[in-house]
Amino acid sequence: MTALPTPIQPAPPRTTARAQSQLQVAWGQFCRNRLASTGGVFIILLYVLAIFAPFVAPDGLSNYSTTSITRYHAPTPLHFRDPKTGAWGLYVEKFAQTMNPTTFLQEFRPTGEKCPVRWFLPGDTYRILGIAGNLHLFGTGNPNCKIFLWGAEGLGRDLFTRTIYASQISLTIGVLSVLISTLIGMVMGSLAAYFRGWVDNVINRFIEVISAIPYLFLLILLRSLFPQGANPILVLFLLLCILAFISWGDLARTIRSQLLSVREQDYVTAANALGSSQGRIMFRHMLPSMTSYLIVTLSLAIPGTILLESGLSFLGIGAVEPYVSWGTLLNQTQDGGIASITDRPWMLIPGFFIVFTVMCYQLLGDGLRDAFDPRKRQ
Amino acid sequence: MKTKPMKYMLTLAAALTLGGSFAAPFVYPAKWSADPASAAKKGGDYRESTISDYKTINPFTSAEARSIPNYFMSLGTGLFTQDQTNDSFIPHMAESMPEISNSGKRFVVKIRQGMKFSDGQPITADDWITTYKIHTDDKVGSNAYDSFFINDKPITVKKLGEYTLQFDFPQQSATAFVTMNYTPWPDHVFGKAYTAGGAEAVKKLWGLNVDPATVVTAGAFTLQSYSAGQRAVLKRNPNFGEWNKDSAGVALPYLDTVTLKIVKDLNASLASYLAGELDVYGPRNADDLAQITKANTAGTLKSTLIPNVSPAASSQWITFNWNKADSPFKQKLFRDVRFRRAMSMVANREAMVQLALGGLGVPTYYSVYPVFKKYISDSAPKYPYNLDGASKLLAQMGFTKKGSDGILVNAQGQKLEFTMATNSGNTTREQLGRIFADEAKKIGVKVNFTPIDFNVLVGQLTAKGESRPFDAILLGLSGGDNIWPYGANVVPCGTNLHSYNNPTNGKCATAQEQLMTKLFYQGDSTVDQAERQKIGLQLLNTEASLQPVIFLVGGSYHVAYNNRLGGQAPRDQMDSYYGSRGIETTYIK
Amino acid sequence: MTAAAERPAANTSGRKPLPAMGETLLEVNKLQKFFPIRGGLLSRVVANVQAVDRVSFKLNRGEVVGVVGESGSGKTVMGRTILRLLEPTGGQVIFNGTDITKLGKNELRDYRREMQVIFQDPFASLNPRMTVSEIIGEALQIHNLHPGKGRVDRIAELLSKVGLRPENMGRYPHEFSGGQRQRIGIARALAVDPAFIVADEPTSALDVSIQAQVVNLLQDLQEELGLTVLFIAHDLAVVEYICDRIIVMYLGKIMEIAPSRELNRNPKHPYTEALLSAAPIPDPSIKRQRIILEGDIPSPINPPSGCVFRTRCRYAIAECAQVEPELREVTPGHFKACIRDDIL
Amino acid sequence: MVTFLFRRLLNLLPTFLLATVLVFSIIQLAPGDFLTPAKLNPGISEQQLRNLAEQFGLNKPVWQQYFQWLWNLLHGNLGLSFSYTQPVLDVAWPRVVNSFKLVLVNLVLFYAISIPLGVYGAVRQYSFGDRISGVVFYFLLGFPSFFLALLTIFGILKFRQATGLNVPMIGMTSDGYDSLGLLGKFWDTLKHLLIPGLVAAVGGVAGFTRVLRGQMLEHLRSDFVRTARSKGVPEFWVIYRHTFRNAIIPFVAGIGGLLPGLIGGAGFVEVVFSYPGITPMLLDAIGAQDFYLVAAFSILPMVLLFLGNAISDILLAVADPRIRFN
Repeated sequence: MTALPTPIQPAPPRTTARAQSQLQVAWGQFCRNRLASTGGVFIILLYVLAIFAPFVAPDGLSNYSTTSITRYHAPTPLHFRDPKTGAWGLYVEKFAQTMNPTTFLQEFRPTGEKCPVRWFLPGDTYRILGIAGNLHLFGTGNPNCKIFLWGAEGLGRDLFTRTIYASQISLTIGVLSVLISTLIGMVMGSLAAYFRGWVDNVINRFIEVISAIPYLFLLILLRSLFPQGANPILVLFLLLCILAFISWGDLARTIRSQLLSVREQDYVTAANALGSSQGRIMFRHMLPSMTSYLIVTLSLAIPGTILLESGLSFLGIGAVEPYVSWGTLLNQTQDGGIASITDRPWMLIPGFFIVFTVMCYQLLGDGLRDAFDPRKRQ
Repeated sequence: MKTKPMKYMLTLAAALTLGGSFAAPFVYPAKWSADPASAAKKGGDYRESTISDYKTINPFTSAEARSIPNYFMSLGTGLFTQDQTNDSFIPHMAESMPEISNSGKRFVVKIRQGMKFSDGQPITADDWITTYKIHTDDKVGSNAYDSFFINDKPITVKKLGEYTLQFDFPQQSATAFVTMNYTPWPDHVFGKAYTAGGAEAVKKLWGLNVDPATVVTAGAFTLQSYSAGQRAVLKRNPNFGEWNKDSAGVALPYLDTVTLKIVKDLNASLASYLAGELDVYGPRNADDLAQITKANTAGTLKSTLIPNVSPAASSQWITFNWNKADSPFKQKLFRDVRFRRAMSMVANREAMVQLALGGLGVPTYYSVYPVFKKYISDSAPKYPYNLDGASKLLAQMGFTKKGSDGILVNAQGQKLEFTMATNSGNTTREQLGRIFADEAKKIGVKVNFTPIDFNVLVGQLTAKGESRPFDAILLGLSGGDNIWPYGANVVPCGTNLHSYNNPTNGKCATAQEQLMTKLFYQGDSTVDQAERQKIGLQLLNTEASLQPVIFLVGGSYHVAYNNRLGGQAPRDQMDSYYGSRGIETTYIK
Repeated sequence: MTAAAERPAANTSGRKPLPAMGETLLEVNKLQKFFPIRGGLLSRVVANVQAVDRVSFKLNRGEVVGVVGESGSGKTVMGRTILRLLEPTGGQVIFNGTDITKLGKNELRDYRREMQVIFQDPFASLNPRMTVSEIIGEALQIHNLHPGKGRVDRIAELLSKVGLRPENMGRYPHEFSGGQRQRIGIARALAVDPAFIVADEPTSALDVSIQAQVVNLLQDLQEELGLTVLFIAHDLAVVEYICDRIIVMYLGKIMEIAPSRELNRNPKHPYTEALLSAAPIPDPSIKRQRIILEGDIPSPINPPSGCVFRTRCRYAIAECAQVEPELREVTPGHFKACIRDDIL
Repeated sequence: MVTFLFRRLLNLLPTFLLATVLVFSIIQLAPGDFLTPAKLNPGISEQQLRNLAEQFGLNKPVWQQYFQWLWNLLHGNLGLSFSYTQPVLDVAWPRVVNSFKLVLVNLVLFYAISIPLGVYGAVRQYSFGDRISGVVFYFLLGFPSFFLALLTIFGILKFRQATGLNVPMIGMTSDGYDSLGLLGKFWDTLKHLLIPGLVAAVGGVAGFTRVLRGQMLEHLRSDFVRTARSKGVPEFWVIYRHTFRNAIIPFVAGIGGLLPGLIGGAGFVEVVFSYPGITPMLLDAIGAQDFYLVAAFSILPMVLLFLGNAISDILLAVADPRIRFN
């Protein structure tokens, strides 16, 4: 990694005649920040993977067998060449499970049967963006001889399949909820800062009141109010939205205090002197000064809800069967305790997806913040 | 106020007349321990963990079974004790077995003389009387309240002499010895408070911030210290050893202290055990067994692991709601015995044991826990996994066709679909439900399985009325004894946990239920064990053929302890009911 | 000078014709601005910061009038109150025959076109997130001037007028030096084609070498456009250089008003005398001159009775504490607020 | 200042009442009550359930319970914990003290790590160290705290098994704590606090560091800093006096929120490390529907938030002279 020097002296007026728009400048700036753009690229990749999850996954979300037990099946090694015949070709071996009565570990031994890996083969049906299909990127076509790329979980379902299916929920559920709470926080904070007086007073008192709500209780209460037949994903989403409705307090407070500072700036007075309307002063002058703060806040809040969802799963009110999120998968790992780490480390993979996504979002947000702020450009 | 001086005078008199010649102490039988008494050493600290904080030291407000007052400070108390080799009762704080009269309803018990509380005060009949009075005061809210009533009729306890008690039962009771076995608490502490300030004064005593010096027990241990949310330390009651000896005549208990550590969950508890910080741990599953085996093999831990000691004393089951006035179709369905038998055939118990219990468990078919072998007969009807059989039964009920979605429909076009709930956060139950739902799907039965909040679930389960709010619930029960292993609020119609049928008037819906209710009360009032077992088997048969509740699987009970411990029970006496050791006879090598 | 005195016809639509050159454009009448200090249980006003107290003067069209005084004398507050950027506590500001203190929001917006402000700090007064063309264009947009393509031309014209290259209109303020930024600020003020400008210490935050350039620019523009300017400064030298008349303020009150030259040569008020004596040589390279006066400036919350300057006045007599001196004309065009005629 | 605070207190009253009603109704509306689990006990009779409901006042109408509670509250009585059958304050206070210790250690570690990192990241923007610390702490931020704590416990266990060193794993004190001397007690507790304190701190470090870095950068590029530099002010002084002090203003505004957090415990970390703080007790209380204990834990942070806000208003006025009490 090379350190880029950052000149502190004022930039001399450049000679290019055409001025770039703020967005173009920011974009160029963002692209130059390699860490941030890498984070951004990975985020996009994750979302693409989530959309095409049913196609990329070799198996259906909830497929397992009650006769050929694959509980905590270890990842199956991929072989390229048959050592006996010397023939080339990708294949996996079929494994049989036994419980070792002295170590109490599940053991998988190859049965000698070979299952060639095939590409673009038909399998479980699914819908992607409303289009039905049954093609899968890879697989063996034999339900008793699956490819467990990342092993299997407690019921013997393919963890690779479940992890990428889970990304659909983990990557989307939080975003809207964050947007809602940010929007409310922004509007409330701005109103308080601009009008001050009784508006400020009422908003502040309101924040104090809602800060007293015991969130956990509220969530449990709300969860129980939904009819049992309701779609659990819809319920989860509504819960997060309601959380958003009551969690804008801190943001509003910070925005208020920041804006109170901005309000005293000469450029706001100047706009006033030009006869700007109050709305114009708010949206054209005061709020844009919050961009950098908001982007950083958003970039912290979106992964924050990914973490929040996993926390809810820890309490049993997150995504529930038959749906999965990274949080529910990680919660299964947590339930397994130390054994999850020593005996079946592949169960940690969903956890690292959470970690990785959160990290990418952070780097992205960091880069965007630097890029949007004219004073921090390289 | 009157009783107090009297008691002191009498104590003095007793001491004068009897001198040092007390009645013989109670000797813990050598056969209860795997190690010879001569191997035992005195002293040391025994370390155990608990996953929920202790709530109080007060025995009258304490609710949990393994709480400090109800378990650890009560160790070695009770008029009688159950001999784990043959389940029979032998006298402990009583001098001898009681005189029984009034056709088995009156028990006159002579109390062993010379017993002292930890503060040196003698233990006399007054202590039992006071304890009884406080437990039965509904303003105290004691958890033992119910045990002093049979069918709402009270059991009375009378003092016949300083060392003689008389128990009068309203009817014969199989569990009379269990009832009489309550721990006496000092009259000079609780009796005094109760006379002065009533129930409120009793409730105020012995909270968690009590001065340990003021805590007085009759049992083997008394409180040394409690630090909030961290640990409680118990110390030996020096007076206990005067009337409790091992077979070599050494005063019990051997241990100096018992340290009870509070941890948040069993994973933390396992980690502590693996690090050698705990002396015992109850392995839950194959994972725990594997971890302990690994540490033992690697030599990082020196401990003994006994897997599959016995089936666990608990059950997992699915109940169907017979009170669905709002949906006549479902009500008819759930009340049809063929449907319930078919559902039992859908339950793939082998797969459940393999997948949800990691291979360590047994299929169950009856409400009696498999550990109570005396009350189980293999001749009772069973409906094991058989998808074809299930399909046939459903076809008999008119479900012959499958719709386009693969779900069975009858001639009226009604779909065979229901909702099943369990409490969220219990992985094993969630897996059991998943397997059940997935198997059902194979024969065209759609089960919408959802884990919901525990309290909501219990609310639905115990709801009363013609239209109760659930279709099916998957849940488990634990508790109960090996004397009469049927629950008083489970079997009889109209009780709280008669979960499948609980209408407003509490009436039975079937003749079998009526018979079961009758048999329950009959068994409950039968003192003779063999006779009781016979009634029990009849009840088992009736229940199994009615299949009101479908039993699934039972886990296994495993024992693990650090090798520095000695004095555990012989292997053949260990089970999930009696446990693996008496702490009184446990020692540190 | 005279050629530029009349407004271009294109921009006069809907605007009230201005008085002739030399006629009264702005009349400030007993203008007051207090900042309340609240306290106690019920947030009652317990005291006031008397930033501007009953100030009266007149400005003629095309005239440049300087305002001088120490820091804290209320110059800036007065400037902003005249423009109604701060709401006056009392008094009147009559601009071109209309009392603007009584105007509603919408009516006031029309008058915003006529009166503009140039700020002291060129760094804080430009929105760092807007380009130069957005900053200058905003004024045009608000008042819907030069819609469509003409707007860019107008911005370019304004930029060249203040001595900046029109190519720079796409840049952000941080890319310019302090002097350049102040020119942008001036261009913004001129964009709406105002008749009256409050220049609030426009040079005090600039490097000495730049100050002269900006002052010259302002002077050129004033002459070219026939502007009426209220020039606030604490530097008597600058004020004398460009102003026709000078107002001397102390603790929210006017001490003396006189034509530049007259004031310099023949100050009638002890405070003016003190100011002048502290600045013996008009030298633009001296950025901040400390005016040597005994004691500190009193608190505006609790100003001295009578003459507010008496606590530091070397001519003060007992009577000064009782009588509040009126601003009166001592010689034609020369006003002072001092009861003693026997001095100076 | 005193009247200022008193006025805020008056302002708080309606807020407080509204909040208590809200808290109370949410807790009441939640399904079941303290006695629900008892219903699953095969041995408990309905008579007994009725007795207990009477005991705890659970059979009274909700509004009566509320006013009773409010009346008690005015007399400084927070009610009785159902599961402990003791006054709430007696039960909760030791936990508050324990949590306070952990949070104190946590905060010290938190600022000791994040302030230097944030300042470094701004002063040496885009340097190798800046990038690495960003990546590492974003990586740590991504761990759900319950998961990170599991990994940590596993790590300590392996470390102990490998080295035989007695590194504290869970809890707040060692077994023989009571027999230790004063200094020994202090050291024993500190030993137990360090690891959970660190685990609780790293989650937040990334966020704070990046925001602080951003604020620092904003001020570092500003002209008054440039002016200060050109005046020859020493670099340390530029960073500390001219940049850092301005950069922390938004955080000073947030200090109000910190106070409830200070007493509010370190959350899940307490749970996983079996630390006897507030959170495990609160979770238990919620699980058991131990009504007045939950209510106390909801009201207490609100009172602290009020105090915290008052403090941050004062600090803000000190840090930023443009804001005055009016």
